[in-house]
Amino acid sequence: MKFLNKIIFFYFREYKLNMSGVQDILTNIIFFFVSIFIFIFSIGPDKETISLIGVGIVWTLLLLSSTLSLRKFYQDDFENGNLLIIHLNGLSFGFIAILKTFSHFLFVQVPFLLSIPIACVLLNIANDKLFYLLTSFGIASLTLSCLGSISSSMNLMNQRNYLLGSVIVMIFSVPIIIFSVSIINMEENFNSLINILFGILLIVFAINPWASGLCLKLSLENN
Amino acid sequence: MSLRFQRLLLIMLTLVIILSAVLLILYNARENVSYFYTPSEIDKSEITINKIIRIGGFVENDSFNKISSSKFKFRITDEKASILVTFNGILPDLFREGQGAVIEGAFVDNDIFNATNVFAKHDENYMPASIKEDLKGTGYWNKKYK
Amino acid sequence: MLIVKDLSVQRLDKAIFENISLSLSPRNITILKGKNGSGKTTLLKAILNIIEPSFGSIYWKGKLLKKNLYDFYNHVTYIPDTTTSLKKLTIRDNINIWKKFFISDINNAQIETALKTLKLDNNLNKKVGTLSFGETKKLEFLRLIIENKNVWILDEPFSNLDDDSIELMKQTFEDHCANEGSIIFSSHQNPGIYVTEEMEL
Amino acid sequence: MKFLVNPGKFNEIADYIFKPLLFLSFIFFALGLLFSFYLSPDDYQQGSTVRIMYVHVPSAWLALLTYAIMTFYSIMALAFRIPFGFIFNTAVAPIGAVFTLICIISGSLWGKPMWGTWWVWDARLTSVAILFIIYLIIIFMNYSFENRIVREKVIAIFILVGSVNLPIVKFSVDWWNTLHQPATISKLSKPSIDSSMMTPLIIMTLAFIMIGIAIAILRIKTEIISRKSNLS
Repeated sequence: MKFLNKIIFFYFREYKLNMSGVQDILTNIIFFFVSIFIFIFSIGPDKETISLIGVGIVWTLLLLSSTLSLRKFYQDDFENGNLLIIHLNGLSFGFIAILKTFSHFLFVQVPFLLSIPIACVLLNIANDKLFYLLTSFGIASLTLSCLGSISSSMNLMNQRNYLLGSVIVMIFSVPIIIFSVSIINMEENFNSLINILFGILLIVFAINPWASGLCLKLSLENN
Repeated sequence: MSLRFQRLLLIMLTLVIILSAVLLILYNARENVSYFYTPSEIDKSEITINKIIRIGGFVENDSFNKISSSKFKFRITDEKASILVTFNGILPDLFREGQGAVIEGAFVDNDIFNATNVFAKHDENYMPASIKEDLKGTGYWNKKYK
Repeated sequence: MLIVKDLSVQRLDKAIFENISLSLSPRNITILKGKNGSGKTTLLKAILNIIEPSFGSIYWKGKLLKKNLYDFYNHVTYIPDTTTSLKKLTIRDNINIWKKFFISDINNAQIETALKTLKLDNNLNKKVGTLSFGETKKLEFLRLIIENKNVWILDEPFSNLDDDSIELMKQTFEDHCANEGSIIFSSHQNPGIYVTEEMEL
Repeated sequence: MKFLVNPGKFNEIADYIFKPLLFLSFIFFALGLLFSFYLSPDDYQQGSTVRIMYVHVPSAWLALLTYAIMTFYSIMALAFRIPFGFIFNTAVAPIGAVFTLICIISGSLWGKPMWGTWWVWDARLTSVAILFIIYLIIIFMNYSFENRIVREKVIAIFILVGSVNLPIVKFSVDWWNTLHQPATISKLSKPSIDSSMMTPLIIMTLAFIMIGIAIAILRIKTEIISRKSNLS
């Protein structure tokens, strides 16, 4: 019971923290939309072309905007010592990683999920594809959060090469993109593709607490 | 919940999750990451005109027609179904009748597939050219070697 | 309660400190003195089982610390030399978060008196980021009251504090001691606090 | 076998075998080139182009093998606290990257005449490209961290996470339809390659392995020395 309370109030803390920096989340979304505008302007007014590559654009931009904010994943809590305090309050590093991952999903990815319909209107994506896009991104974004947790915990002590974290997330997200884009192109295989995406999510989710937990401990140990 | 118990819980959770994930993927991954479709996988009734896809199979024997120096017509088959393909361009060296090939392009109508790219596909068998003659001579040539 | 035996920490084959032994029982205050880079923070982190010692062992209530870690963490408050309060939030929010997260049984009246003695009660709705360094430091000490645990481990608690605050801390330390509590803190010099054990690093 | 985990012992053995190894690898390499250019027959299908295989296949095998050994050493280093594993990972990652690059370049040189394209995004080629980028990330990580302890452990963890890619590279041609042909040589069945072409392949593989080991010895020794003098 006490453990459950700790989890609930961990999220209370995350909520307060994210709401105080709500402009950061909004900036992410603005980045997403401005990039869509840029794409539309640079491709030209041809609606056919835009709707053809629209899904790809949405995916690329979602990936980019969620990796650009990766540095905040653990960095603040690591530098001001909160990570240590949370651990001393009786949460193992693995559990902290899981909790943080869900928090990132809730406060960074879900706003994107909500803004996808608007992006679809801008990019002329057919309405019947919206459902597939939303389900695939719903699963894939949690996977991205797990990958983000792994990569940003690895790069806590990396003071030189900030982009490396994004590259790590992007290279491991290749299979996710392949499957989620083929969901939209091959609607008849919907169930089996969703199952594969879900399988990838489960694997990454299982690796996440171990890899991130180890990296967090390591970085705190040598800070 | 003590830290050791959390660890134990995490280990159990990980094992269960990994197991179910592997099962999920193995059950579903087979047909989905294909680089190409085979002709019999293409449902004639559901062809989308002008949608770019890839089809892989063998070039059907006695189907290759040279229309002009860079225009070709042939059929791609997997011994269950076959598709008529037209191609305008340069064919790879390995391309010949009976050879595996992957073509990229789109259906222009329900029967004709217009290829924009043709890739030859070779198999995993390697054998000196002279031996092929010997095998053919003695009748041991396996038809499977394409 | 807490016994540290022949503790050594090495990093890259270089010893940061060697053969440290100390013991902490109720009503004890231990000061770790030493220059910058002498390994005070490292020792505190080793005691908290964050850093793996190369040699030596630590015991908590008669058992090896590693085997009894959860109980130890339930009895210890650690204040690092960084600002753990969230700078974007107000003092009130921070206190609320701490109170809930540490499942504190302290009532509001106690917190209010503490705030009053720390002279923070006027700017409860001010963001922590706008406070002066000394004030944020004092806010950190509020966590000691909120968590309400036996063992206090403090890293450089007296840097940036004015004389009044140090006087206040002195009082707090003595009260805690009288309540069967124990304290370890690191500092490059002793600002006149009554200590039972002095450790030179 | 202690020299595989102990830097001091490794140095001893390495000094002992380095020169003969270099000598042997040159002989094997010369022999392999001779075999693959003059003493092996043309393929019945691909003609002379098949000779690219004698570079392509050994480098591909070694790219995978290097990563597999790095994974093994990462487990050893993290689980059993054997620092030699970290030294090995730092030293050997660029060798694996070079083998992967050779594999990719020779592969596209082979693909152009045979398939009719330099590159396609099928499962095998994509997963090898990802392997290459993973190698690059490992190398870059070596230059991104100030703190050596964190750096080598993070790299080891990254190698473990990245090892998910290994079975995908190996089995992609069996699991999915790819333009790349399935494996010619596998343990379970008789290889579908003629012995006259198998010989140069084996000789070249041995030559590649020996060159790889020789470079690895050099790099590991450098790494050990630079660690002793605390250069990195």
